[in-house]
Amino acid sequence: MSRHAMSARNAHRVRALAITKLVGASIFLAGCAKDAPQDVFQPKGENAADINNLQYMVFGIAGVVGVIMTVLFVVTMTKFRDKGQPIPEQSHGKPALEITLTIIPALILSVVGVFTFRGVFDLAETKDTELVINVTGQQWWWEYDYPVQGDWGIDKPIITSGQLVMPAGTKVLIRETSRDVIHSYWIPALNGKRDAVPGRIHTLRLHADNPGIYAGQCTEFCGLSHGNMRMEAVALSKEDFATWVTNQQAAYKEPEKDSLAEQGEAVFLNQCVRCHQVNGLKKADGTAAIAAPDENVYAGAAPNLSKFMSRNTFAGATWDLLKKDCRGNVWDAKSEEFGAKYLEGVSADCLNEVDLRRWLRNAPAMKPMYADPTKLEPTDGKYRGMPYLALSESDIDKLVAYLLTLK
Amino acid sequence: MITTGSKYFYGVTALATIAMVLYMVLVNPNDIGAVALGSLASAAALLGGLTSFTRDSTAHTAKEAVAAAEQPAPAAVWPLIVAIGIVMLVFGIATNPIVFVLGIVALVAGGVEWLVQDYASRASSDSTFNSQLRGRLLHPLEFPVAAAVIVGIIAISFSRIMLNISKSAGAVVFIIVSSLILVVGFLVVLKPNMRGRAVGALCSVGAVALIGAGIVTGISGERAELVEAAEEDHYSHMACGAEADKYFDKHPNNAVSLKSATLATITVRDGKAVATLSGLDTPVETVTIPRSNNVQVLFRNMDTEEHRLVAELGEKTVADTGVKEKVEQCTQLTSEDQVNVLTLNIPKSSEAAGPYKFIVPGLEGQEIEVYVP
Amino acid sequence: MAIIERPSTELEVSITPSVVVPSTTLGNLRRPVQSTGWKSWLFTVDHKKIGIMYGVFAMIFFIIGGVEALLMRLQLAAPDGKALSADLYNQMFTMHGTTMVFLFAMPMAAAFANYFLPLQIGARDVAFPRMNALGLWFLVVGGLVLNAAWFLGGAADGGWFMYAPNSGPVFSPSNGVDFWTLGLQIAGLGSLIGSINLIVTVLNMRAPGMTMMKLPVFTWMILVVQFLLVFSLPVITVALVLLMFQRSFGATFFDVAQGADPLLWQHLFWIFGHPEVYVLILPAFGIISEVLPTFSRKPLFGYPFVVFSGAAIGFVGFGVWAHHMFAAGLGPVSVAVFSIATMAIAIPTGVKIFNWTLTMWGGKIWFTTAMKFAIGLVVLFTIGGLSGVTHSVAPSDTQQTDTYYIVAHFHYVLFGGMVFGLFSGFYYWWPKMFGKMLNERLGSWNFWLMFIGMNMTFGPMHILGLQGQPRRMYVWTEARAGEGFFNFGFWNLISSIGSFVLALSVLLFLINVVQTARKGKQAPLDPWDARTLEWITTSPPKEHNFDRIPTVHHLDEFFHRKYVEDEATHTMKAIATGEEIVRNEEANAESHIHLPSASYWPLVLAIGVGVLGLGVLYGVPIMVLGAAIVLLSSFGWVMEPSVAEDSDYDPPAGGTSKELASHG
Amino acid sequence: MADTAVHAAHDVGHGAHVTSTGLSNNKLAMWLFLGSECLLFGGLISTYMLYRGRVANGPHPNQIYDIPFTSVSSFVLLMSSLTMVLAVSAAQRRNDQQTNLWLTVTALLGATFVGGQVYEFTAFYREGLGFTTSLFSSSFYTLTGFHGVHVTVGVIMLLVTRSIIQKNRVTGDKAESVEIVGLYWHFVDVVWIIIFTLVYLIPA
Repeated sequence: MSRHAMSARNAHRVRALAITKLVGASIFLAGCAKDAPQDVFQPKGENAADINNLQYMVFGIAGVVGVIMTVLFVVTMTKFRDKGQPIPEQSHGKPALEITLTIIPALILSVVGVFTFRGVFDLAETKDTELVINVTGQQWWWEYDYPVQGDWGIDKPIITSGQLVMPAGTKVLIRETSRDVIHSYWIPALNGKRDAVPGRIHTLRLHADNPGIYAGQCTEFCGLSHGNMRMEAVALSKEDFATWVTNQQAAYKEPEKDSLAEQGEAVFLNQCVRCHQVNGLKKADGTAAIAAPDENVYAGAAPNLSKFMSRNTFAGATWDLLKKDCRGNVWDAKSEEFGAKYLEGVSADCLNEVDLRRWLRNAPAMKPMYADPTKLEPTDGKYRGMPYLALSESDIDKLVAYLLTLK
Repeated sequence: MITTGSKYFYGVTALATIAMVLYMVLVNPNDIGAVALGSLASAAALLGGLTSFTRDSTAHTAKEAVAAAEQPAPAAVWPLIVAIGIVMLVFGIATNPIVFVLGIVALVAGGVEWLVQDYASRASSDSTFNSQLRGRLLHPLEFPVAAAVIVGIIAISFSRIMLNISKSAGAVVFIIVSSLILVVGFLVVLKPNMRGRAVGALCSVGAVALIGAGIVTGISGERAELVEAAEEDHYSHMACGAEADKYFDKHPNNAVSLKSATLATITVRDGKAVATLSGLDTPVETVTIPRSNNVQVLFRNMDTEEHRLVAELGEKTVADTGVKEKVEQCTQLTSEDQVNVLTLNIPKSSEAAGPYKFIVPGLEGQEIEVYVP
Repeated sequence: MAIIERPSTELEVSITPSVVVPSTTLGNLRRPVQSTGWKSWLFTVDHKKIGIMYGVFAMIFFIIGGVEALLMRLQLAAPDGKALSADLYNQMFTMHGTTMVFLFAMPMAAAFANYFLPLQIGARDVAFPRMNALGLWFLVVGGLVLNAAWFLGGAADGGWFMYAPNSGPVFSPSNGVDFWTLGLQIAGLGSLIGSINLIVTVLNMRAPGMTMMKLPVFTWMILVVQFLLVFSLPVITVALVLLMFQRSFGATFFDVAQGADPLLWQHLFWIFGHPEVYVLILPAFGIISEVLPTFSRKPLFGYPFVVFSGAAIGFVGFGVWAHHMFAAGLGPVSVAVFSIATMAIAIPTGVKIFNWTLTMWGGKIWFTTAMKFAIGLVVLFTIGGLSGVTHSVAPSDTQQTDTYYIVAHFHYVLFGGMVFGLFSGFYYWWPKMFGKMLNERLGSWNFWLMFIGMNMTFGPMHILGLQGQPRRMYVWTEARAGEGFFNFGFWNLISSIGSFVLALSVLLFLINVVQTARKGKQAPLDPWDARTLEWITTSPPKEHNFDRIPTVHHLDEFFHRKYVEDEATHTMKAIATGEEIVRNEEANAESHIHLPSASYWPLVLAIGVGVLGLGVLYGVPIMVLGAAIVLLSSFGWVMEPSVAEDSDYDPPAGGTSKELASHG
Repeated sequence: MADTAVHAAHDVGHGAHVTSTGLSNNKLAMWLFLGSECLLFGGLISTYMLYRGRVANGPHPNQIYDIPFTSVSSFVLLMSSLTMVLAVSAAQRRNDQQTNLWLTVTALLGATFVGGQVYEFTAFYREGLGFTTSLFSSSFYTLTGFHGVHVTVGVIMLLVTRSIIQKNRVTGDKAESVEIVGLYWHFVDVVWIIIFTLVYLIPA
């Protein structure tokens, strides 16, 4: 279907819904609150807007029916309370009225049904996809990988986690799956939720009108730290997205000689690389350091930390890598300035060292995880989540310095 | 209700409990001694409960008791069974746990029957009532347990015979056995004068034959094919051999009941292998597969020749010898217009050794790169 | 044999039972024939006693489930709550849902059904009195097994929906889920037995003249519910069996590495789970369909429409399960079809609301506490129903599902609907069941606190959900809370405060119950000017329910015995009081009434099944023991005559029996 | 396991139950129970149908099914339905001896069927199809195992019915008791025919 026809139809629908939308908006002021990042009434892309139109319609109808029923209840109860009137005629009903009252809701609902039908199929459309991203859920974080797509300059796969980076104004198709239990991917501003089911691949279209950052949260109960499994979708203009792609594919930058960061690299090679891959990192003997999370983590993967500081969050997007005001700078940026600010990544000044250090010191104390080494019998000794590593404070200093170089 | 007999058992319970507590406090709470005393206490409590429940197995009025005592004790097989149970128990400890368990079963069954029999036979002076009483207490347990035992004996004996004889003889034997049962049934109905002993004898012969054959075949073991199968595991699916697997999946479409689980489709058409990703219709040169994730890749053959899809997934070192081995996974040979599925779970990133590959043997020079980030 | 032999003329004299002189005795192995004391309850087969016990157990579990809810609200009152750990919180919401659905709502409905269904159809008891007792004891054993997990390594923590694979042995390593599967299987078996029993009772044991279209609506709704149970429980049983085999015996049903499809569980669960929603709500619909006409002094408006819409809800209820799975990735065709089907089910539900309102329209409304609760149901259920319509629209549902908006929706339906209906039933039928009136003043407080508390607790959840607060999160955070009028902080706090108001209202009810028991005022025979058969007998009813089985000529038989229509004005004028009618029935009492005797076997069988279940977890010997008890008790049952024999009574001491062969 | 109707407690043996529908309570209850059982087996069969091709590294259904053997065992079960009919008709003619005879024959046929299933399971296990081998194996054993347990319970019911008739301990109408056991038995039989068709005959 051509884009022209699509938008024409959308326009038609928007007109058709204008009245109900007004009513709905006035009843459900919930939709107009400020600063609620997961508000379902603030669509920021065409898929979410489609849903929102349906929401306004059905909330509007529900509101009107609700008002009518309330009036009916109040009138009934005041008019017919026992004022000493005689016991009324024992009439058993009026079939004509009954039938009318059955048909009216049926008619209203069939109108809603028609729009719903169209909405469902519109939202399931995948034919005109422009960019595909694989999204994999795992207890309790999301992994994003970008299959090779020459049109977007992606010559080798990009892998990241926590924040989904996508071009604005583009029809992005995410293909969701999971490595362990069912999770659900939900960025309310961009689309409804879709479960990530292990063994299945589900598709969901995301579209953001403008650059910006959109919050989300895993919405299928996925075990202990379900409450700590968040995600953010970052939409960049197409140029900024190209920059981001180039940056992600750039070669590994070794830390400066004799710096704290270089010592941090050694600590990383010693401790972290068991699970966390950093593409291009080499062992002391010059061979590539390849992580083997499948040997240590039950689900078989851990976040890839290449270009770690190009992201703004860590640990399932639950904590920020940016200090509060630096974060505010990014989140509140106008859409034309947003890309530049986001692409700055995390600088040493902006790094939220408090939380990062707390995490390195004792991750399971910060986020409930199945990481008690004495209780790993059901998983054959493998962890679910990051264990306590007993790092010394000086090791943590070194690691923080090293992680800051991963940009 | 505290009856005379139960007083004794309750006393033992109390003493044993006190002794156990003392033992645990003074000696060692985890010792076998504490367990022994505890067991004694609970056993005595159980017996005490039982005796007070059955009112010491005594009758209610003095008059009845006298009358009951005058009744000659009926012959009973239960003491014998209890004795056999004890022997089996002891014997079982030394030899086989199954004998031990059977000993316990015999002991419990014999004990319960004996107890109830004894209680019922002295309940009143009316022997009809006594036997009714016994039935009332024991029939609910005897009937189903006897039925279960019969099912068990038949099922086990019959299955031993079937396991011993050949597959084709099995079906025949099965027909013969069931027809015999039917025929005997009809015979008995049609010949009303062939009742009583004759039927009993017939049934006994049948039962003895079945159990005997069961024991004989059980000892002589299972038929050769089954023994072999258990040892060789020869029904397991073969990996990418040169030939088609004899037992290949004839209807792979049924296995691919989840179209939504498919990550990519590789189609062979006119001698060319083309990959498409689900969700995108344009052909791609590389496939990206998330690591440690079960994914299905569909292989569709549109050529007249048979083909199979092979995934080359690097090398692994065999632990004992240090020899490097290729890691491969493949579909069955797929004929024209057939679909097959390859389920992959790749735990290792392709970062180290470069991309993995899909190849279709017979279509040389065509590789589809597989990235596992 | 416990025959109540009595003269049919002298009525003022209490009936003297015949004296049984047993020739021989079974001692302690006799049947339980006590008519007083704890044994008369434990081994009873009287549907009224069983109904009351259902009620007591359900109330206990209501309190347990309520405490779990309060703990959760305590945790969520402020950001980053510290009251519960993540693990404990997950157990709380799992057990809250499970307890409220299986151990409170279903048994409480069973309590009313057991007590009133035979009375409403003019029967002396249910079709299978011992099976009735068995259903109760299965429920109790199931509930104990479910909750035993708290003390044996932690309760189930996968949510009441227990989605695979998160419920598998790896992802939920504690024993909790094992106890959960066992407990639900046992409780489910109890419900199945109970439902077969009630269906047979309604179909087969109606009083003369009571055609299906003269059945009281409560009985009709219970009948529909029992059919739903008969056909939905086996489906969840299959799911539970598969899960149990996976957890205990290593089966692979939900093992994704083997190629399993996790959606299998969801389909099985919701094919049961959606009819279950109607299992929960229809009994409450039935109760208020009795209460509203009584206190409006008018028959139910459009009785056949209400009955058929109930049946239609039951029928369509089997075809909409996938609307719980709109986000699960079913594909657009299924989603669209189930979306439309879900809208279709809104129509019969709407019909009911119109009918209730039109029942009151033109009536003479008497605002008793029971009536207030009934009207509360109509109002709150309307809100819940309308929010339900908003997520029958599948795309809109993908924004709402698994957020607090859904929590708000189903609590309006289940708390505002079901619980209000049940409370209406308490206040309406209490005088019938116990012969004493619950205090109306306390009742009024109870209602208003519950109404306010309910709206305070669940109303804000609409806002929280639409603001994007997902369910089942053990903490919420400032970072996603927003700052405007609709911020999480304020509304979560209001909701938590509301939950304590709710708790207070339940406490008031309990105080009311205790006060009534201690010094409540004696109830008149017909305190509400009621309409249906259960009132044509004493309060509480005699053990044999009716002195004479009534012959039915009208829907609302009792009302039409009291009133006739004035031809001129079409208003009703009284011709007899309820009291007179009941006395008249007593005067014409039947002389031979046979009632079944109590039995040990239901309780023993239920315990045996419990032991058998624990054997799955704790080893084969325990399983064998359980199986032996089950065999003994089930075949003991088969061979036990339904009525006790002479020898089941105590031996004569000094010439006469110590116990009378009386049940009354 | 059913109680007699309250009204008819003293009419034991006469079968004179006065019910609104005219159907006896016991029979109605058994029909409802069997209706419920249909959904139980429906659920198990659906599970099997979904998983029957998913064999992992274990044997494939086509490799191990022994159709001639299973045909015979299905035949045996069908024959047992015939003898069950004979038992019911004998009971209605109040011929206790023949009733008991046919109940016994039915039970014996049922027991051989169970024996056949024990054989089949053992053979499959030897051939590499363990309960935990694959989705196919788990769902196959669960489905056929559930049916096997139903048959076993049925055999026990038959034999106990036979015993209580012999010892004259039937509490209700004798013919009706036999008929109800018969209903159950026929149901188990019909389910097997469905399983035989769907599981064994339709190729996986």
